[in-house]
Amino acid sequence: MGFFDVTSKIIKSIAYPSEMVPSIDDHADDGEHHFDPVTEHESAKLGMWLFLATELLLFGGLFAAYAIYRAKYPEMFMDGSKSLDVVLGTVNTVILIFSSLTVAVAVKAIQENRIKLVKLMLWITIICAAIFAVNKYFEYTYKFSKGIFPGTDIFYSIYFASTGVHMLHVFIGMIVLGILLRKVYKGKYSKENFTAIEIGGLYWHLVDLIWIYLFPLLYLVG
Amino acid sequence: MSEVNEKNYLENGEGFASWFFTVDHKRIGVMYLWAIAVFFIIAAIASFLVRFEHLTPGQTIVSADTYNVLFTLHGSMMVFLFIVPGVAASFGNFLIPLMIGAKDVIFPKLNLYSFWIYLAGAAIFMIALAGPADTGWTFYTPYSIETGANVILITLGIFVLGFSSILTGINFIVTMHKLRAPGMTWDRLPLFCWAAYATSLLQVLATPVVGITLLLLIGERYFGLGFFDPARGGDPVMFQHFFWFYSHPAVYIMILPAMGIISEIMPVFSRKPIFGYKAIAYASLAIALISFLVWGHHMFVSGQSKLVNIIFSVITYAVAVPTAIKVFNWLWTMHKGSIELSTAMLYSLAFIFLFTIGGLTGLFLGALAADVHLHDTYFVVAHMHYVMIGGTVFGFFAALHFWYPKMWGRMFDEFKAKIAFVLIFIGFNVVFFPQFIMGTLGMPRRYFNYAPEFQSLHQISTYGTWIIGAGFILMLWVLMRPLPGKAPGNPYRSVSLEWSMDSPPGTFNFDEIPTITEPVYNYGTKVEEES
Amino acid sequence: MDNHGSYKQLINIWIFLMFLTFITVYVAQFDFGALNVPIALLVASIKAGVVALHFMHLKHEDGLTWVFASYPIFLLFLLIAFTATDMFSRVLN
Amino acid sequence: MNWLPQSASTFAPGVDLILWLVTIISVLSCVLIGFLLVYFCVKYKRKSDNDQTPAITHDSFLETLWTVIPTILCIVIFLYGYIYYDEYTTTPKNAVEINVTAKQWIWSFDYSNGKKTLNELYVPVNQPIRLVMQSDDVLHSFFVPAFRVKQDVMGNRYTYINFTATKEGVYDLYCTEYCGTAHSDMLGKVHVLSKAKFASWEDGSADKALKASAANIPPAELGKQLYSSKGCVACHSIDGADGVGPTWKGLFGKKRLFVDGSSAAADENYIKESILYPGEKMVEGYAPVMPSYKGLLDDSEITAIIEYIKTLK
Ligand code: HEA
Ligand code: HEA
Ligand code: HEC
Ligand code: CUA
Ligand SMILES: [Cu+2]
Repeated sequence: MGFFDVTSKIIKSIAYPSEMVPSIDDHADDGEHHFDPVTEHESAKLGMWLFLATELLLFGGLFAAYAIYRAKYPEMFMDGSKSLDVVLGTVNTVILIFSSLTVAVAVKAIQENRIKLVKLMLWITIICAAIFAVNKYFEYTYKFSKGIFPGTDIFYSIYFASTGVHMLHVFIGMIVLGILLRKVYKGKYSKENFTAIEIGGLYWHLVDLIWIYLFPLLYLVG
Repeated sequence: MSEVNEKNYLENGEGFASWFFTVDHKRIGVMYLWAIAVFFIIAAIASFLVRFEHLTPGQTIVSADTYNVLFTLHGSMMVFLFIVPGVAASFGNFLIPLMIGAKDVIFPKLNLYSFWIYLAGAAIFMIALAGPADTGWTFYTPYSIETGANVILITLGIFVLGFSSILTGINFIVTMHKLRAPGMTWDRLPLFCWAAYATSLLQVLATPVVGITLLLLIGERYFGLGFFDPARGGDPVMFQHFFWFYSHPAVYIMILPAMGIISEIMPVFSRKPIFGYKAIAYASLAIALISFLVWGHHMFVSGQSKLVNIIFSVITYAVAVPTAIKVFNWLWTMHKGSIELSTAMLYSLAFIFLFTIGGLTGLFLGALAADVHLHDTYFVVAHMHYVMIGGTVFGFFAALHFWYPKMWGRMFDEFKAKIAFVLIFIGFNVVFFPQFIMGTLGMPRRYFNYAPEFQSLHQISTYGTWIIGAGFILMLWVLMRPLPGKAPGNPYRSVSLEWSMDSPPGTFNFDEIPTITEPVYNYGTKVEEES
Repeated sequence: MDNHGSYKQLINIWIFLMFLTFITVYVAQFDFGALNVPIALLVASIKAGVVALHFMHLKHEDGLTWVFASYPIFLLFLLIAFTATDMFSRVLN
Repeated sequence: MNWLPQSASTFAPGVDLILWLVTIISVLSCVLIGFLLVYFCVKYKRKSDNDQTPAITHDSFLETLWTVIPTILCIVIFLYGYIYYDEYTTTPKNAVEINVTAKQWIWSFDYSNGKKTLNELYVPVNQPIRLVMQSDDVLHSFFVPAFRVKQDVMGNRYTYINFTATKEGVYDLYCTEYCGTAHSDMLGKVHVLSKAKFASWEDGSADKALKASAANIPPAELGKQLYSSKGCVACHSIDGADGVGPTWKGLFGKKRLFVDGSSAAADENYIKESILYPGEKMVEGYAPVMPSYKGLLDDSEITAIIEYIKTLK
């Protein structure tokens, strides 16, 4: 294999993970499945829950910093919290919770082979995520225009750091859901084969879960 | 299916791509092995220079700034590129499926991605060598915020490496839950797997915290977030809390796989069942779980409150006990056995002895009043090298020799390997034993310059690196030149599953998934059941 | 396999979540002093619990998944508890 | 060979006791384990390929034994560690306070009588002392091996050390928290003086006597002493090596380039100015970290340093 073959193979395998051809071609008996489907399904879910555990602990550092600095600088947190836009925050909360519902419906629908419903629900989820992102964009730029940046004080640092890391997860979630949607169009999923949608959904719910905590802690408890 | 399995995993496919894109856990394990070996050697060369600099007080070969960079690189490469991913990712990948009777890990592709992510992290780390950090491997703030050196890239590299670590951990945990062969119950699981399981738990649960900490450190440098910066109302001790919340469990990430290796080797060369199987298995888990509770023992003099100091000191001793149990269990496995002193066995015995010294010196450090004196002196340096080299690296070398036939399908020259062992053993002690004395006398660590009264001890320590270096080079030379002829499938007459197939194993490991009917380490003749 | 509940159930749960969100925002207008944070956390935790149990099907998962789902929460608690204890007991020195 | 530093505070014997205790436990454990390792290897050496071995898998008595004994030993060690630590962290009532400020890479000490010293701490013997410490920049750590005390110093709050020196003498002071380039040169001395000597140091008569005796030694010699005692050594080398600050070797008379683009030759006035107002003329390529020595060095001492620099060709 020449240099270009290798490079294109890397790019391809990163862009389309499931289409990657293992070089030991017959290592997997049937292309997709290495192990029996029930084991694979359960393992994927277990693995995802473990991954969610790490995500929770990733935010854990931020929650710990929040807890401590809030106790240390109560006034700063009061003032900072009051300066945040509750309406926008509430709207975003509603949007995220709604998108959680649509994902849950999508997961249910694929198990009943209602492909059309799945497509619709995934589209709605992605659009919700996009609206969330746009709202955040306005929120951030408004803050910047008032001269508030990460580092202005500890409260705003926590605000930007935690919503920023959360935003990153929203984007990753959008990409994941986008890939799933694309594959739904390609007809890859069905009643028999929906693990990917289920674990993608789990990821999206986690994004929602984190926000459920961030919202009151940052916007409301003033 | 068995047509492919007739070819062993080394022969199945040639050329770069057949390795780089493989999803075969054995090949991935071997690739990790090469990668960590390379980083070990680079980091070891840095340590060689660190030691060389100390031949004389003041400047010997490098300037103060270069010295600071050298020990930072040495420490952080050894930790993040060698020892944390090290044994678990290389031997873990190679052995776990073989030991539990599976044809691969549960997520083979994820396994490959983990390796790539490891390489990516390592690459970012390497780019950072242009203007490398000078913070020590602990990156304490506010120095790491203020220094002009390139902290961001190095921490970013470690962040990426962390992902690799997490994904590997998840893979192993799920594999051991879901892919054990029929009859491979938890109480028949080889102890290496138990150790790897405990290690994976730590990797999955501790790593994200250091991940966010390093991200925040990057944010601190970019935006001046201020969490860890006293000048902005932050608290530097909080950084240390976050850092050690990961990095103390990390020391058990380093040692547990090595302990697993020892638990595998002792029964084989004593031809006896491991003594106290359950105790060792549960001790691994206990260590993993309790180790989350002791991180503060690195911060006894950092300005942590007295109350918390006392709590952490108590719990530190609680971790020491399960470890002590393991040591005695290994020892008693030899009792009434039939002992063969192969090279692997020699490394294991050395492990037991040296790790005991390292662990016992941990007891000095856990005692509050004593740590006030010993903290950040060479005593700590000696402690950590006794556990990390005398422990992990010796365990790693034992594994290299023990599974050599299985991995490469050849044998090596035992006699020369034993000479290398003797050199490494002696050299190691010459390097690090004097450091205990230096440290107790008050020689601080991370010191470029030192008072003349320490010179003779420093010199002995430096001479030691020449011995251990020679031993290491000899060991490499021996391992690079296998003896002619194919290795038998089971040269040690081991009863473990991974020896039940050809050496090297076929691509699918087993022609057919085996059914396990006997307890693990089923050696010796049954005697009267003791209570 | 995993096909639990009905669409209607999912929607009911969603309505419940919206209700809780409303409560959170509504309650935030009043000042309960030291209780502000606990109340907010309590409501948030109920919401999170509902999402995890129903949307994420934790209800139907085995014990192992429960362990892996709850252990990190315990660890997070530890991290906060120890660090905070340190921060606020330093006067003892 | 001695493996403990000299012991010169009330805290030291307690620490030494723990060190001895754990050493004895360790040596005994290591001897036991080492002996058994070797003994088993010899006694149970493999004789033939078909050696019969008993399939012993566990032994409750032994296992309990080696769980209980280490547990007890651990508890004992913890308790000792705790008891002496408690003593160390409890401030005696009649303690005299001294303020300590750490800064890259110098220690400065402020005494209640308004005196200020750099890198040299003066304390009376048998008098409980409480150091109230803080840092101007990064973390540092105050460590005096002879007293067995150590404590990190930081920017956002004060930290404390209590000690009572029991023996007159001069003891090493180290910085043990990594703090950058000259971390290993952030050294000092603790002078433990008798009550009488301390009193005369406090009222300045000792200073005068010192000055008087200093008058007898050649200025270049005095400059050399000041070079290490006032902490210049942390940043300036005398052998040409580049440090935090420029080397003093060959400095005198050399052309200096400044950040603002101007330049000057290093004569007596320039050096004096550099010492008193280091921020005025910044040598190119260096950070503005040198502290002002105004009030810390008097004219005759500055002259002595200049004379010393002149000798460094
Ligand atoms: C492989 C890694 C590893 C392992 C396994 C350990 C194991 C232990 N460590 Fe170590 N440690 C490090 C790696 C490791 N450490 C590193 C890298 C640092 C420095 C980091 C830095 O600052 O850069 C460090 C620093 C460190 C400190 C902080 C020192 C300081 O900075 O001031 C402390 C303090 O309590 C400590 C304690 C312990 C203890 C109690 C154990 C225990 O787990 C040991 C248990 C083992 C035994 C007890 C021996 C076997 C038992 C017997 C033979 C029976 C007899 C037993 C009894 C009588 C109890 N270690
Ligand atoms: C896995 C972990 C690991 C390993 C294996 C080692 C291995 C070694 N370390 Fe390690 N060390 C650390 C982890 C490790 N270290 C950490 C975490 C720190 C703390 C860093 C910090 O403070 O931030 C540290 C700090 C540290 C210091 C203290 C520096 C200071 O505080 O100022 C010293 C000093 O002696 C030292 C020496 C050595 C030596 C001599 C070896 C040797 O045993 C290595 C053995 C190998 C060889 C001797 C090399 C073999 C030779 C070659 C491959 C080629 C020969 C080359 C030439 C001829 C040029 N190390
Ligand atoms: C914390 C570090 C530090 C300490 C301590 C320090 N210096 Fe400096 N010194 C510097 C630096 C950096 C420079 C170069 C930048 C400047 O001109 O301020 C410098 C410059 C000088 C110069 C001008 C040198 C030249 O090359 O032009 C003189 C003279 C000098 N120092 C004398 C002293 C004396 C005398 C002492 C002790 C009594 C001392 N310094 C202690 C950091 C230090
Ligand atoms: Cu100051 Cu190290
Ligand atoms: Cu530790």
